Amino acid sequence: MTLVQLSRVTPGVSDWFFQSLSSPFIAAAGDSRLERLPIIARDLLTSRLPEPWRWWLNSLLAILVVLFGFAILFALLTLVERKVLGRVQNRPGPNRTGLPFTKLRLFGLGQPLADGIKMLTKEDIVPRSADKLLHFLAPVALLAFSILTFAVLPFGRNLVPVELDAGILYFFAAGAGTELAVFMAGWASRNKYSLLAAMRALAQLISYELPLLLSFVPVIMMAGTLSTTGVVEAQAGWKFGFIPHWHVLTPWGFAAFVIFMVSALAESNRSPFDLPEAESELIAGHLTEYSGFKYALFFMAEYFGMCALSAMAVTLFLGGWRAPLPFLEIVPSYVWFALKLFALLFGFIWIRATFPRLRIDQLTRFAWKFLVPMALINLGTAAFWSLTCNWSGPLQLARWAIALALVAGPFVVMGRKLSRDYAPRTYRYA
Amino acid sequence: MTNSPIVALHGTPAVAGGNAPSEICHSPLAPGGAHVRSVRDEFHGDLLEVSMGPHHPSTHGVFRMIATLDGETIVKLKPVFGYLHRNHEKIGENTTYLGSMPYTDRLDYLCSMTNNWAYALAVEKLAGQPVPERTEYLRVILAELTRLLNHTCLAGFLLQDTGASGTPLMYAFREREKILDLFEALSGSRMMCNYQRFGGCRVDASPEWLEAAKRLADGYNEFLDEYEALITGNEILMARTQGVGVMPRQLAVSAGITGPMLRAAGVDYDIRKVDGYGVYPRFNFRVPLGDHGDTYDRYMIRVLEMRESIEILRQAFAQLPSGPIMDPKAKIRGFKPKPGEAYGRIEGPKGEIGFYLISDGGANPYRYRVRPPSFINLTVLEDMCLGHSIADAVIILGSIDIVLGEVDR
Amino acid sequence: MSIAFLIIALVTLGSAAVAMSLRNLIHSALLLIASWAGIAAFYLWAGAEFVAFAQLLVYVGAVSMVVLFAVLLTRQSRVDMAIAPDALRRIVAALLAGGATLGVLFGAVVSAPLPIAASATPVTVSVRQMGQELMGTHAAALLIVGALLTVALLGAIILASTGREDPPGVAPPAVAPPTRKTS
Amino acid sequence: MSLSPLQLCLLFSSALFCVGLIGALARSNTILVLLGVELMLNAANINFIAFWRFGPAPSPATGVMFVVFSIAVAAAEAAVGLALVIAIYRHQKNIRLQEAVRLKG
Amino acid sequence: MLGIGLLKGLGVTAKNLVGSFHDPARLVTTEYPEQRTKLPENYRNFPFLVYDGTAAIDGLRCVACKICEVECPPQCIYIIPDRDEKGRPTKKPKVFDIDISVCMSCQICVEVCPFDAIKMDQQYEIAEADRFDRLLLKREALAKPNSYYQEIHPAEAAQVDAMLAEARRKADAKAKAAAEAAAAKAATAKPGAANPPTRPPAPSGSTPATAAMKPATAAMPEPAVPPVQPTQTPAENSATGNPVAPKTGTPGA
Repeated sequence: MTLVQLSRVTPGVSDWFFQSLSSPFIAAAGDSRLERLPIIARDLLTSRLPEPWRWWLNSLLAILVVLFGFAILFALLTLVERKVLGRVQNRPGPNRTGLPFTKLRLFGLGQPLADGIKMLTKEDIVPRSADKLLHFLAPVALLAFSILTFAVLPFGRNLVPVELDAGILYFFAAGAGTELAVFMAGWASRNKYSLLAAMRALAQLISYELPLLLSFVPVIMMAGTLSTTGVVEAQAGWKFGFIPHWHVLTPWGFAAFVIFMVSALAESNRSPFDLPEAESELIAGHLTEYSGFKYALFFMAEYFGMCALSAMAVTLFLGGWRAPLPFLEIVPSYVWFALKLFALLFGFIWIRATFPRLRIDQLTRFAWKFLVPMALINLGTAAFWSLTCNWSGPLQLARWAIALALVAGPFVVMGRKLSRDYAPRTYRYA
Repeated sequence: MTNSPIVALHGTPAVAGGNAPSEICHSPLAPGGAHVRSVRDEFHGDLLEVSMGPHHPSTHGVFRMIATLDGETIVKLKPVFGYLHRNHEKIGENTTYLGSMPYTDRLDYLCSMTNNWAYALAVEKLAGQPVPERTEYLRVILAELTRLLNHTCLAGFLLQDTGASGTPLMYAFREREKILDLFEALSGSRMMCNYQRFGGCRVDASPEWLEAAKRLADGYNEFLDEYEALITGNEILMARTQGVGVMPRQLAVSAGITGPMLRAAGVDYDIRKVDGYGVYPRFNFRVPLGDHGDTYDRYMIRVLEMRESIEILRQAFAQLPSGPIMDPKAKIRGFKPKPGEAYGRIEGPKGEIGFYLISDGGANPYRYRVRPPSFINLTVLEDMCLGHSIADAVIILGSIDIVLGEVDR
Repeated sequence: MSIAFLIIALVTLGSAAVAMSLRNLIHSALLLIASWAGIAAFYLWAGAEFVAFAQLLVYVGAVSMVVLFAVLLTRQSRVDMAIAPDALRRIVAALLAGGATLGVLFGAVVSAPLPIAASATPVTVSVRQMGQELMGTHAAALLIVGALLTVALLGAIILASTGREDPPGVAPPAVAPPTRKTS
Repeated sequence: MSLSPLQLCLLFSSALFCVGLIGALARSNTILVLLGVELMLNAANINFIAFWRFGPAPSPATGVMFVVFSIAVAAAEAAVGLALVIAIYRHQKNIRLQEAVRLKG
Repeated sequence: MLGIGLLKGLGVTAKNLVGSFHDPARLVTTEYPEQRTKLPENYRNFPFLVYDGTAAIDGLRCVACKICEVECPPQCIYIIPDRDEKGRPTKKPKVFDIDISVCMSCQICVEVCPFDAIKMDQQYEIAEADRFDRLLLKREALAKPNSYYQEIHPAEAAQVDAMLAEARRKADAKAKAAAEAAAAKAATAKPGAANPPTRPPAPSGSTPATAAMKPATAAMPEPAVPPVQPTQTPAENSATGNPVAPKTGTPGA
């Protein structure tokens, strides 16, 4: 994973845009060689070049590394997901496909490759009455939007492809396009299932956009910045020398993290919120009329979206690329980032393996009647937390207690209200 | 009668129709009086007709539902079946009595043992054929194992329909495999057992087999506990199933619903108790009843029935006598019952499975008729689905527990 | 002037113009969304980073959804698609009016003695700066906008709600009085 | 004659404005009319940005502030407008503007 | 409280995920081509014809009596009895076809066969590309030696062999007592372990036939029975409730 601050703008590229992207790369004095490995590798490749070219090549390298990294992650993730699902379900999962033309199985590591070949060689079917242009554009747009979101993620110390002042805003602005693409897919297919799925996708994405955005407002409030590196910076340091200052370890941060992850599940159309492609109801939802490579693109975009949202959650709440304990800092930052990312992705898979699916009205109700109020209350909690940041001693305990109550109280009350009509039952016997 | 027969309108506001063309009406198809908004056809834009099936992931085979949707709310649902029709009853009239036995395996292919029993019971009634006691016990053991198998499958399928990514289904199938292994060891086939004979059964159970079956029955509660921990308390499942697909009691009775569906509606009717066929009166077991008649009740009743089945199995293993498994007077070849008619029914896992036979004294039955529980239970599908969303229709169908082999015959 | 601006302008104008002339409402809406995205690109080009992302978030993310929802909810039959007899006249009139306005505006822009900024030193506004402005100078406006948005939200809900007794999305009432519930 | 960047931006915005105007006037579909209005609003926003960026710029952030508020107001307008469209549709079963002449429900 | 049930479910799945790595009960897959589950002895698949001795066609126990053809529910058996030059039936099948694309493995043919000539196979890897030719099994493909039968159904085969030996002993005794031409015929029969009584005449045939029919159905009780214990098995058969029907209709009728 790597790379690259875009270096200072060149005379040849006069647009201010690129200037604003640059922030000088300063390697901290204590950075180990391992830590700086990606930068060193990049400089090895490009340092000889004259300035405008160097800048372009650096950017290109960053893009390529991010794209390849996530493409490989995507391939691995499909396999890991199937393996984990399999293990949860008491079966080994795909373990046959290894190296082609050999008997080596390698625990099924060749499966993504085989899937890819299959997808590429399948016939691309477009329904006759479909809106052909939109039908084609939808997967492309979806993938493009999800790739765009990778631009501002800090993958490690000094490893952020584009340093934007309003990075978080950019992230969600780019992500907002995905719902459009899903709608295009559903509408252009001219299939009733697809159309229903498109409507569902719209309702779902609109509903969950709000708690998603609201949930990280406290983080921005606390960090005082919209830039992703700034947020990571705000989570530096350790309390008592071993408890990291991650946002998730505060009452409001934990609540926000949960809200964020639930909304992220919904935004990336993952179970239990996979209503747009609910296979037991709508065949494959908006993907019903897609086959071959276009289908693979959708699949890829879904996983990219999942990765991007998880990475954002890592950045916002889990301290980004920071090590959890001081002495673990010898492990390079990008490794920590990857570990945290994998942990969250595993959570996605685990949840998928466990839960049944919600219904669309329950889904929207959950968003509007539970998550949004919770996020708003959480905003208040964060404000309280921020106002009381200089309480100490017993007051510190009181601060924790009040903040916890502010989070847990509404959760219990609203949770009870939400599940008012549902309860386990006891049965009588004749 | 505590259930008020009102199916409330809910669902997404997605493609809501106007006030003007819609009206509250009593659906003629819902004698319970389900209030459903009917939308006049002049307003085409608002209604969407979706043909679910026969090729659809969750119609449990080749079943088709033509659903008319208002947004996602079902305003009309027409079940279409017969894609798997294969003249079962006519074939039965053209084969010998014994020759129909393997065909009954194919009715409800999850419960071949109970189908066999019901058919054997009908023929035994027709021919006045006694059955040895050991066989009666074996039949009870196999029927209860079948009930475990069927209800386990149903729990898995239902959860799959609600969108769980295979996990409950796989756990259910893990246990089902064990029962199927037992069936295979006894009858030679996992699903198409063809085990019962008129006046007995085909193979005796060895002590090893009985030991294995006992072990399974003893371990089954553990599996049920795990399964319930996985899913029964799950808020999503409760939200999805409670209050969904309510079947009022009098509708259930008047539509001839039987089995767990009927008991989930709160009607105490279990043929094992009512008829007391076989040696069931000797066992001590309870019949769980639901109060709401919704999908959750139908699911839970089955789970509770499984626990009762385990009790029956334990008692049966303890009481199992030794002795012959075939009545010495029973005939395999040249079986020609004297003219007459008989209806044999048992409490199958899905409901009352019955066979009606008329003999004219020949080698083939003159009339051969099946009372398939899942077909008759399916008739109330529309009444249960109206006013619910399309996602609910899928789980309501799942909770009815149909097997198309039996519905279409 | 950079090529980037020209491309942005062309894409924005082109997609807007085509959107306004298409008969297929979905296509129009999607093209308009492209046009809004083009405007966001213009903001980006002009250095208003925050505004660009806000434009994307609001228009591409939210307004587009509402528009598409509205289009889908008001699906038309074929009859509605036919052009009314007076449509042609109206189109001509609209073109004339629009052309005249365009001419006036162009003339004004070209002939007006506009002050030229010292574009050598591009102004940028950092997010922090904007936040301070919002909470300081424009605090009142911010509050008013907040109130406006809330009122608009409520108004939209009331306008669009069906006025049915049982609004959709409410939990289906428990069918039977829950006789035995434990929790 | 060479145009300054500001002028170019203004020309761009006026062209966009006219496109929106023509659309709003020519089309009878309520949604499209609303979208035309929305485009005109956006054209105005472009002007703010253009003057902020290329104008004499007395206060550095005023133009940007204006646009931010304008976007917020536009969002509100779109929400209410489209809700109105749906109300009209529910009432008269189409969204042709010419038919929405009865100020009566 | 909201979420408890969800957490419980997550716990169950986590337990299974971890358990799948160390608990064989939680990883139940049999990876088929390499691993195979042991088939239970009772496992049945498609019928085959048993022959005694080494000559596949000549040693067939089948006498082409067509009972199975009549009783087969899906009617997948097709038999043409062989005739000698004079047109008399030789009590051998000239054609014995089983269409296993139609066969439903119900085992009724085995149950009704009075001569223990048809048994259920356990061979399940029978997929063929050609539906019309390869799945229509001819006499030659169906014929399998008695040793094969003993191999796949040891307990059942032991009983059948014992029955047949008993029947042959009786037939021999009868033959000796009668001292007819049949005795010579019986004497010339191959000294194979389980040579069937070669087509006993209808009146005398009823006993061995019905006796032979039964053990197939009651194989389960004593798997420990060694293959050759001719005297013990019949007794045990009756003890364990062998559904003997001594007066079942005469086989050749």
